[in-house]
This record gives sequence, structure tokens and C-alpha cells, in this order.
Amino acid sequence: MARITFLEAIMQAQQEEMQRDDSVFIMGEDVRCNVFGTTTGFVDAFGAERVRDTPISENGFIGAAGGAAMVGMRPIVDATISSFLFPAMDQICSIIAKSRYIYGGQARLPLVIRSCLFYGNSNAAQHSDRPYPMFMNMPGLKIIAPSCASDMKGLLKAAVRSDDPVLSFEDSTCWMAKDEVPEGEHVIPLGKGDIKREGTDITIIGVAGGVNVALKAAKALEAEGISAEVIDPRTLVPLDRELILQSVRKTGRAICVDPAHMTCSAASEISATIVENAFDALRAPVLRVTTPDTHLPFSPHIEKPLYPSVERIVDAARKVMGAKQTQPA
Amino acid sequence: MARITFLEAIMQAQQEEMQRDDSVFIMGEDVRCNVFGTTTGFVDAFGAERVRDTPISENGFIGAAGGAAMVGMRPIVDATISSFLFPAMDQICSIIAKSRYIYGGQARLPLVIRSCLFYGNSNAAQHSDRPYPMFMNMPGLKIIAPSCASDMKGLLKAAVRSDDPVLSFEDSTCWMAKDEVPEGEHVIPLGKGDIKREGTDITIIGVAGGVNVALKAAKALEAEGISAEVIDPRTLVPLDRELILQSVRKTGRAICVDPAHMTCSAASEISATIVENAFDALRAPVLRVTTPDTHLPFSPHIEKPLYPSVERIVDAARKVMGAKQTQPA
Amino acid sequence: MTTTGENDPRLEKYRRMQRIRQFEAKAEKIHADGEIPGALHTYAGMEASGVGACMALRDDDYMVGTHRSHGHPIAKGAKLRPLMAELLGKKTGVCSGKGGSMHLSDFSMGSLGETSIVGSGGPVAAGAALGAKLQGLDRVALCFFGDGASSEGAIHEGMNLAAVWSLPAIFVCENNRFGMSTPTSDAVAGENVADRAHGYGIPGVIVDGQDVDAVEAAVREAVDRARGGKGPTLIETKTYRYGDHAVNMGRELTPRGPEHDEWVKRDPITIYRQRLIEAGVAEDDLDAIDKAVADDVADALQFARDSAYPVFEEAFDHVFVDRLPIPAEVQAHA
Amino acid sequence: MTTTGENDPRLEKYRRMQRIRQFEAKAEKIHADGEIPGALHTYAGMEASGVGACMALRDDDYMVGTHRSHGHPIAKGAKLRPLMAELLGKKTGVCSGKGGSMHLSDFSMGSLGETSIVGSGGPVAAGAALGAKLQGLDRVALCFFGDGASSEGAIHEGMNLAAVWSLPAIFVCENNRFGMSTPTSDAVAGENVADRAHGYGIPGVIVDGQDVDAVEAAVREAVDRARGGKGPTLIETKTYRYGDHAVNMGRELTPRGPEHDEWVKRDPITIYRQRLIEAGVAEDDLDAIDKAVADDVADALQFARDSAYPVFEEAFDHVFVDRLPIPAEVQAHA
Ligand SMILES: Cc1ncc(C[n+]2csc(CCOP(=O)(O)OP(=O)(O)O)c2C)c(N)n1
Ligand SMILES: Cc1ncc(C[n+]2csc(CCOP(=O)(O)OP(=O)(O)O)c2C)c(N)n1
Ligand SMILES: [Mg+2]
Ligand SMILES: [Mg+2]
Repeated sequence: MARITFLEAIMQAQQEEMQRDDSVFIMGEDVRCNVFGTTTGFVDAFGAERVRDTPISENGFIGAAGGAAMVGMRPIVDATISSFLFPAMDQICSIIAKSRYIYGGQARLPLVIRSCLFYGNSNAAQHSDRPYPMFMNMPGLKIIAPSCASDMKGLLKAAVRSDDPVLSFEDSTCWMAKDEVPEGEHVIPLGKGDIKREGTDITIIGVAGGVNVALKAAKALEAEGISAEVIDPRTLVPLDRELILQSVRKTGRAICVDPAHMTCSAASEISATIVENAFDALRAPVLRVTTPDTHLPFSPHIEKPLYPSVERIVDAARKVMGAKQTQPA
Repeated sequence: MARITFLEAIMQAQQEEMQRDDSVFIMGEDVRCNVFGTTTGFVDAFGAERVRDTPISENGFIGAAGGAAMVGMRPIVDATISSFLFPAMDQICSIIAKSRYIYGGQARLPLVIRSCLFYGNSNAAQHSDRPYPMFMNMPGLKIIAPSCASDMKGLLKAAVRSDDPVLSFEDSTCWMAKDEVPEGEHVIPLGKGDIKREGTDITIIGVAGGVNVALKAAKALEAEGISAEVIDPRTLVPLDRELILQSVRKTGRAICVDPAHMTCSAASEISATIVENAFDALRAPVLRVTTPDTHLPFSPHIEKPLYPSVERIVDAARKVMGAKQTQPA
Repeated sequence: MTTTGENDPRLEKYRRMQRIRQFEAKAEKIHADGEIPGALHTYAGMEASGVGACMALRDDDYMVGTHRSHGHPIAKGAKLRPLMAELLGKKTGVCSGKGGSMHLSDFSMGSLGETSIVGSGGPVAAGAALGAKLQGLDRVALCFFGDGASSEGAIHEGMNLAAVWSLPAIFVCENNRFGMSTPTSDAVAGENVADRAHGYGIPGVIVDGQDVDAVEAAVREAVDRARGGKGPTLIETKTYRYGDHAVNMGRELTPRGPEHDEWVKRDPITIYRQRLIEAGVAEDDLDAIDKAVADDVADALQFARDSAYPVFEEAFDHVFVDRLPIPAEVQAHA
Repeated sequence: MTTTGENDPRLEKYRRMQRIRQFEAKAEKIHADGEIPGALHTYAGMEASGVGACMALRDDDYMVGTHRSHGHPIAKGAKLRPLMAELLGKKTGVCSGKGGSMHLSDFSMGSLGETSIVGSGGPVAAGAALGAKLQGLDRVALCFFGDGASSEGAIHEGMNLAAVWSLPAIFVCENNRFGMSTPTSDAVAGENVADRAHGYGIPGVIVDGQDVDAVEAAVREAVDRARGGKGPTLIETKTYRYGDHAVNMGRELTPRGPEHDEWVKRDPITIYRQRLIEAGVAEDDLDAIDKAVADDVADALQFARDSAYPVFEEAFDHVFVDRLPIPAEVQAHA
């Protein structure tokens, strides 16, 4: 075990999987120069054929990853920033998500599309999207959104090995955080959530970087005598609904923390799942702590307060703990 | 008042708004030949400059609608089938949804993007999308999804007059249904839902064509002595949350019927809204009747049962009516 | 050179064109009878384009096609039974009943998708070519697309990618003079789609799409270039579709000018049949092929009719490798 | 012809290039000091491209730009105060603090968006040109985009649309030899981006991007064509950016070859200054311009610094025409 950052975990996962399997290769804009630091030394180690700088044409090279996967390769696409998935939406939704199905299982699309959630640092609306909820509504795409280096490595390795297409959403607020990460064979199955903190009074389900804010809030709540359990689904598709429900059945209260925009967010889905399946256990409304349905502005003074914060989560928890527990007859 | 179809209502709305305002024009693939019958006679009436056949390049002409709107036009884009919005996702999400915001209010984008929800008729996965939930997660886009001819006309006219960009999702299962539709000035404000049927025991919120299935289910439930109220939000953004909550506060029970895929659907959002804001009134779980998270297959025998049906809604209602009304302490 | 075991590649070319023509004639008929659900876009008139192109390919080469999907797989050598069964939505269909008329893709023949999103095959073909290159195989990938599709960004991006990486790809624009109802000249800027090649620094070739030999020769040259590591070629086959955009649309979409009759007179199968006869092929041999194809089509239809529909659970297969869990409330009413 | 009221268009050209250069030098410095949040992509080295192009436009013509957004609005005549205030995230910024360095778009100068999604301006420019045409105005719309952007489908679709509809649009590809770190030749197929024009049947022009007069002349010809209803032109300005892709990235992204020094020697401002002097303009007059520009920049910075930040509620303005309701639980902690 070594303490490495989230970005280093991505690099390790890619490196190990490329060493392990010749059919794995990486492509994306400026991956050789290695903008965010997840492919350092890769050209030297693997050659320029397997570490490919693409033209600026997301629909083209993401679709090409689909084509390459169909003939037996295992591409990792580094799409850099999630906002750049919009130009590629057609290849992702029409080809990558649907080809296996529409051709009755003839197609196989083992590929990973990585992109970071680049919010919170004055990059303005066109660079600050957190679009995973959109993709959750499209069948055929597995989605990971890890919150720590160790999960990042284990899930990315699983993603590369998966025969299904996987979107990896990498929260830039986690990039520099260090964590104990097992070296070598450390593979976390897609679809298994994790209890990041045990608790008894309230369940806080965090999404991506929202998990870390939730953990801080849990600590603050502890000081108030409120014991919060923090659940990290880690994979958004398939979603570990059972783990979430188990926790809510225990605590009777839930808050969903999600940096995405509120409407049709992962938080909305989790909330709907809870009320649908654990209603009898619920002792209070399920609250969502998300980014309101506004765009993200450049000016830091007005951008920062829009994201889920410790204060907002603590407030929500207080509200939920104090909620009337009787129901109208 | 005349009884006209949903498609005729679209045609009337377009016609009246084009007569009213010279800055309104229509463009899309094959609009002159008028594939679905919503622009019959338009070239003769308005000339080929205002009724424009576009190249097959959705990102190009939808983005061009944005540009034309910025300089004072009011384009109506007929994108035909909703699945063809994916190639245009970047112009919709990066330019049309965000330009007013990112430029601090300097830009004005009065435009309408129409597309139909083309499901249920063996068109296979690439033509059967119901992608409005994806757009609900993107701020800056108003969204209408009417369920009857009268609402279609009134909302489309409001959409054309709106200074905000509006996506119009037109459910093809409603196309041929006739309805009393006021002639001339009939404008329904964006953001106002409608009670399609009053009831006391259970609230069924329908989305797009889901409303009509819900109405049929309500009738069937009446025979069982269950009084269902059917709510049609009509506009998905802004969503008339208050109308939904009022009804649920009255009935204490809710079912969300939505032809979209379950995960992160409009139904999920509505459910989350209800549990967040009307928990005290809830006497049973909020159930979603949606299309499961599979793609839509070509073969009609296996396609049709995937959509919300009267039977599934009735079942859900029975379950909700019989649900235990006590809560754990 | 044919690779299907037939002895005379000329006869094989003729046979494949006949198979497309007759397969479609049957399909069109039973669609009118309501036996085929969904839309049906016929390829009749364009057979020389598809067959000429595919005859220049090896069996292990890749191909990507379009919504007008009956022609390409048959041109590449696909069996008719699974294609016809697919049209009827049967489990034995080439796509297990999931795809239908717009998606008759036979992966066993190297077909990587007949995709009904216009233009979307471009990046896929580039990717397949990239895959072949990375694997050190000398396979090529051929992308069919329409004149209308040339306006899509996906086609541009696919061609630019293939050109800049010198991928073994061939882009074949089947210019049948129309999108759905829109004449090419109203939608596609420039004289010829092939002129776009210049901008990518690759060869752009225009060929008579009604002449199967001419198409084959042009594609063969492009395939040789591609296999030789010299990168992609853009080929435009000037062709024509006889039918409306799709069958049974309620009314005619595609406007027909006086040139319609001219085109029909230049029928690719008639032209080629004549050429073969002039080259000494016995008419009887050609008639025998026609007859054998008719039998094949009849057999395919019988097979399709005899086949079972998929069962409901199969709707949940192939979203992912593992079958999706089926919600009980849905299952209950299926 | 200048339209800003200055008397000598030559001096105006010089002045605008100086304004860009000095505005950016200041911005780069205070970004290093931490006074400007977010990314900063400098335009230094490319001034002749933007100014030459915009000098060929009227004030009421439209323009669409890119993430490298400091040059275009200043070239089109924008005032410096709101630009600098925007960089600092102030309420008085040209985008009210919503856009920042990548989006310095001044709509009052006909700028319809400096959009940081690469290539996304193409369709917008085509649409603005369409709007002008439908309104019967003789305005044109000019689209700046990078060499890297030429690979995007959006640029292709915008150009095809403009060409097929003969719209009054001018596409100016500012080829500065790199995307972010990727040399143009590794990403863009074909010899020149301008060669793409042939495929759309429109003129493709290559011009020395370091020569403001040459750029202006080329764009002027294209503007005349466009205003005359003859449709779009694609112009490629061969230029160079001096700085790295963006400032303060932690390490150098763009690789620098031996040609770097050659390019820096061909500085567009130096070249033009020399030309003016040779044409008889007094050095003192040019020095006075330099000085006046320095004062303007200092004034803009002072203005920006003195300006207030937006208040939190404003984060909910401009999503729609009406301010969004602000959730109480968010407001409580803002
Ligand atoms: C992205 C997209 N836009 C629109 C359509 C609707 N559509 C289906 S076929 C067609 C015309 C295609 O023209 P072309 O590419 O020339 O092919 P052809 O039908 O002539 O073979 C259109 C517009 C579609 N399927 N996909
Ligand atoms: C759609 C999209 N993809 C990727 C990026 C990231 N990006 C920003 S600038 C840039 C390089 C652009 O190159 P070019 O078009 O030549 O413009 P230049 O920066 O050289 O002025 C890239 C890849 C982006 N902003 N948008
Ligand atoms: Mg065509
Ligand atoms: Mg560049």
C-alpha cells in the first residue's frame, strides 16, 4: 500500500492495465503531453501507437473507440473535461450505448470513456458540467464516479476489463487527495457501493466528490450527537440500490448529496428509489443537497456557494432529525 | 372550437405564430415535403425563405437557430425525431442553454426546438428515445411535453413567444387523438400544470403520452372504487411542483407515469420532489411506472409491454392503496 | 475476387445484385401486407454500388452501413434467412429481432453495424480501421454513407481522423441524388461529395454507381492503398434509388423529375447482365442464377415465417453482457 | 475603413493591435499575481489576424470567437474597462462576471459569443448570417476558429450550411500551428485548412496572418462577396501564438521547435509599425498611441479593481429571462 493521489491512482490503473493487456490503448486530445498528469511517461513506456493524440473531434474519436472496441480492442478514451462529451453525445448514445442491443448481442464494446468533473474553479458554465445524470437515463452505459484514490484505481481497472462500455466521471475536487491504494491487483466490481462511515441516525448518500463533503458533514454532526452513515454508491450504473436501502431501513432518514444540478440528478434517482422501496422505514423526508438549477458562473464569489457544502448538509440533517415523525392517518 | 388532432394543433400554432410575427420561421430536414404533416401548405403561404429544408446536420442547423435567435429571429426548428437531438447536443447544451448566462444576459435566445417521441412502433432503439429527462438536468432550457391537442397548441404558441429557448417534445402516441381546440389566441403559460381529472384517493402524475394511459387507468380504478386524480405537468421545465404537491397533500398517495427510462426520469424527479416536500402527507410509497432501463427492441411482441400500460398503473395503484399506513416509530 | 467459393466472380457479382433485388421485392410486398413492422427503406437501383464495393473486400474486412440496410450485408455475402427473419422480428433474425429493417447487420460478414442515425457510421469505420492497424492485421474498413449524410459532422470527423492517422479506411458515399425528399444540391454544398477529399489530402474518386465493375475497380484501388498503409480514399458512387425514401409512407416523399426514367433505364442489373452476355456468358446460366436466388428468397421467407418470436425476457438481454434484472411489475403484464 | 471615429484607419489598426498586446500583458501579469481566477489563453502574436479581419467589418456586422477571447472583441472595437472587469469577475464585467477570460464577448460590438467549446461558433455564425439575410439586412457574420477546431463537426456543418444557403458568412481559421499541445499536422488532415473550401464550392484563401493589411484585404474581399449575396468564404490566417496554450499551467504544454524564434521575429505589430514609418507616419505619433493605450489599460484595471463583485442572487439571473427562484437552503449559506 502506498499513499497516492487520485490522479496517480488513475495513472497506475491505466499503466497496469496496459501492461497486462495489449489490446488496451489510450487516446484523447493532448494525452501525450499529458495535461492533467495521468499518462506521465506513457509514450516512452507504450509507444505513440498506444498513446494517441487525437484531433479535436470528440464525436470522431469517441465513436472510433467504439469501432476499435467492436473489432477487439479495449480503448481508454481520455475526453479530459466532461463538458466535451456533449459534442460526442451521438456516438455515445446512438452507437456505444445501443450497438450491442440493436444488433442482438453481435457487438461487443469494451471501452472506457474518462472525463473529469471540472467544477468549482472559475471555469464558467461551458467547462463546469457534471453530466452523469444524463447518461444514467441512457441504458447501455455503465458509470463510475469514485470519490477516493483507492476506489478510483479499483474501479478503473474493473472498467477497463469490463466487456460493457463504461463512463468514468472523475471529480476534480478529489484529484489531489491522497489515500492508501493497494498496488497491483486491486479490482472493485462495478455495481458495488461502499459504506464510507457507519452511523445509526441518518444515511447520507454521496455522489462523486459529494462523498467527501458528506464525510466532513458527518464529522460535524457527530459533535451535535447525530450519528450519520455515509454511503458511496461509487458506481452509478448499475446502482447498488440494496446497499442504500439497507442503510435507510436502519436509520430511517436519508439525505442525498450530489454536485449535479438538482432536477433529474442522481440524487433525485436515489431519493425516488428510497421512497419507492423503503417507505415504511422512512421517518422523515428524503432531502437532496445538490447544485441548484442555475449554470455555474465565473466569478468565484458567486460560484462556490452553489455546490453542496458541509453547512448545507448539516442543515439538512438537522431538519431531517427534527422532522415530525407522525403521519396523517 | 373545433375538434382537431394533435398534429393539426401543431400546424395551427405554427401557422398562427408565423402570421403574427415575421421573425418566426421554420427550418428542419424535409419540412417543405412535410413528413409528419405539420407544415402542410406552408411554403405556399410563407415562402421558401421562411420554410427551410436543411442539410442533415442537426448540430449545424440547431446551432444556426441559436445564432439567428441572437440577432432577433424566432426560429422554430423541426428536428423530427427526438433521437436526432443527440448529434445536436453540443449546440443545445453548450450554446443554446448557456449563452444568455455566460454572457451575462447579453444574449437572447427565443427559439423552439420541436421533436417527437417516436416510440412504440417498431422503430428500434436508435429511433425510439424519450430523452427529455436528460435536458431537464441542463439549466437554461424550458421544456414542454403536452398530452393533448389543446395543450399542444396553447403551449407551442407560448413557446414561440417565449424569449427563452424551449424544447417541445411531442409524443407520437398522441398525434392522431382529436380534441376541442380553441381557434386563434389560445396561449397556455409555460410552467402551469393541469388537473386532467379530479380524484381523492390517489394522485397519478403523467408525463406526455403517459397522461392518457393514466386517464384510462383512472377510469379502470373508478370501477374498483378508487378515485384517482390525474395531473399533467404539461411543462417539465419549469415544473409546476406546487400543483403536484397540492394534489398529493390531498390524496396522500402518488404514482408517476413516464414513458422515459426509469433511472433519472421525470418520474424520478417528481417522486423526489414529493417525498422532499410532502412527506408528512404521504401515506404510501410513491411508485414510478416507467419504461425499464432497457433499450427498445424492434420486435413488437417484446417492445410493447415495456411501456407504461393501464394494467401496470392499476397494479401500482392497488399496491399503493393497500400499503400499510403505519410508520415505524 | 470473390471469396465465397463461387468460381466465377462475375457471376457472383450478378448473383449478389439479384439477391438484393429479389430479397427486397419480397420484403416490400410482405411489408405492404403488414407482415413486416416498422419502416422499410429499399436499396433497389443501387445494387451495383453496394456489390461493386463489397466485391473488392475480403471476407475479413469490415464494413459499416446505413438505415438503407438491405443491400450492404447481402453485397458482403450474408445469408438471407437471418436477414428475412429479422425483418419479421423473429428470434432467428440476424439481430435476434432487436434491429429490424434499418439494422440488418451481419457481424459474421464483417458488418459492424447498419446504423440508422445518419452519418454515425463514419467514426465507427475509422475506429475499426484503427483497430486493424493496431492489431497488425491488414484488414480494411469500408464506410457506406449517403449524400445527405455527408453534411453530418460525424462523417467529417471520421474522414479527418482516418486521413490524419493514415488508417486503412474507405469512405463510399452512395449519392442517390436525394436525402429523404431533399435534392442533394439543396443540402450538400459543392459540386461533388468526392471534392471533400481534397481538403483532407486524400484521393477523391467519382464513379458511375450503376456500373458494378467500375465501382469495384475504384474500391479495389482504394483497398490496395489502404492495405498498403497509404491511408483512406473517398469514393462517390453516382447512383439512384428507384423507390420512395421508404415504402408505404402514405404519400410520395421524394420528388421525381424527368431524370427518373433515364435512371431507371440505366438499371445496374440489366447493364451488367447485358455485359456478361456480350462477354459470352450463357443467358441460361444467368436465368439459372435468377431462379436459384428466387428459391433462396422463398426459402428465407419460409424460414422467417416458421421462426418463433423472441420471448419477453429477451428484451432485457444485450443491454449489457449480463441480462438486466426484469422488474416484477413489468414482467407481470408482459 | 475604420468606423470608430478615428481619422486614419492605419493608425486605428496599429492602435487596436497595441490594445490587445498591452491588455494581455497586463492580464498575464495580474493572473500570475492571483488577481484573475480561472484559465487565461493569450492571443499575443496573433493580433494581425484578429485586427485585420475585424477592420474589414462594419460595427453592425457580427462576429463569433473562441476561448482565446481577448483579441477578437478588442479587434472589433470593444472598450477595455468591461473586459478587464470581467477578467476580475466583477459585476461591471462585460458578462457581469459570469463569463471570465474565455468568454469576453461584447454584444454591443456585434460579438455574439466567444465560446470556449472548440468549434461551437461555426453554427452560430451561420445562424447569425441567416438571420441577417432573412431580415433583409446587409450584415455579415464572421467566425473565428482555430486550426484545431477545424476538426470539429460543428465547423464542417456550419460551413456546409452557409455554403448551401449562400449565407453572408466569413470563416476565418486562425492557424497558429497548434491545438493545445498538438501540432496542426498531427490533428488536421490536408495541407491547409483553407483547402476544405473546395469541397463546399466556396473560395478558400490563405493569407499571412502576421500582416494586418494582407488579412484585412482578404477578409474585405470575402465581406464584399458575402454582402453581395455570393455566399461564404473560408480564409486561413497563418499565424502563431507566442505564449503557451494558457498561462500558468504548471508546465509548458506546447512544444517549441526552432521555428519559434522565426515567428517571434515576424511580430505583427513590429512589422506594421515599420511599414507605417516607411509610409511616412511619425514615430512620435506611434509612440503616442502606445502611451495612450497604456493609459487605457491602466484605467481599465483601475476601473476593474474599483468595481464590486456580483452579489450571490445574481448567480440566478440570466438562466432564463426571469430570475430563478433561489432555494432557501442555498441562500442561507451564501
Ligand atoms: C441523425 C439523423 N437525422 C435524420 C434522420 C432521418 N433520416 C433518415 S434517412 C434520411 C435521409 C438520408 O439521406 P442519405 O444520407 O442521402 O441516404 P439515403 O436515404 O438517400 O440512402 C433522413 C434525413 C436520421 N435517421 N438520422
Ligand atoms: C469541444 C472541446 N474540446 C476540447 C477543448 C479543450 N481545448 C481548449 S483549447 C483547445 C485547443 C484549441 O486549438 P485551436 O482550435 O487550434 O485554437 P487555439 O487554442 O490554438 O487558439 C482544446 C483542445 C474544448 N475547450 N472544447
Ligand atoms: Mg441519398
Ligand atoms: Mg491553434
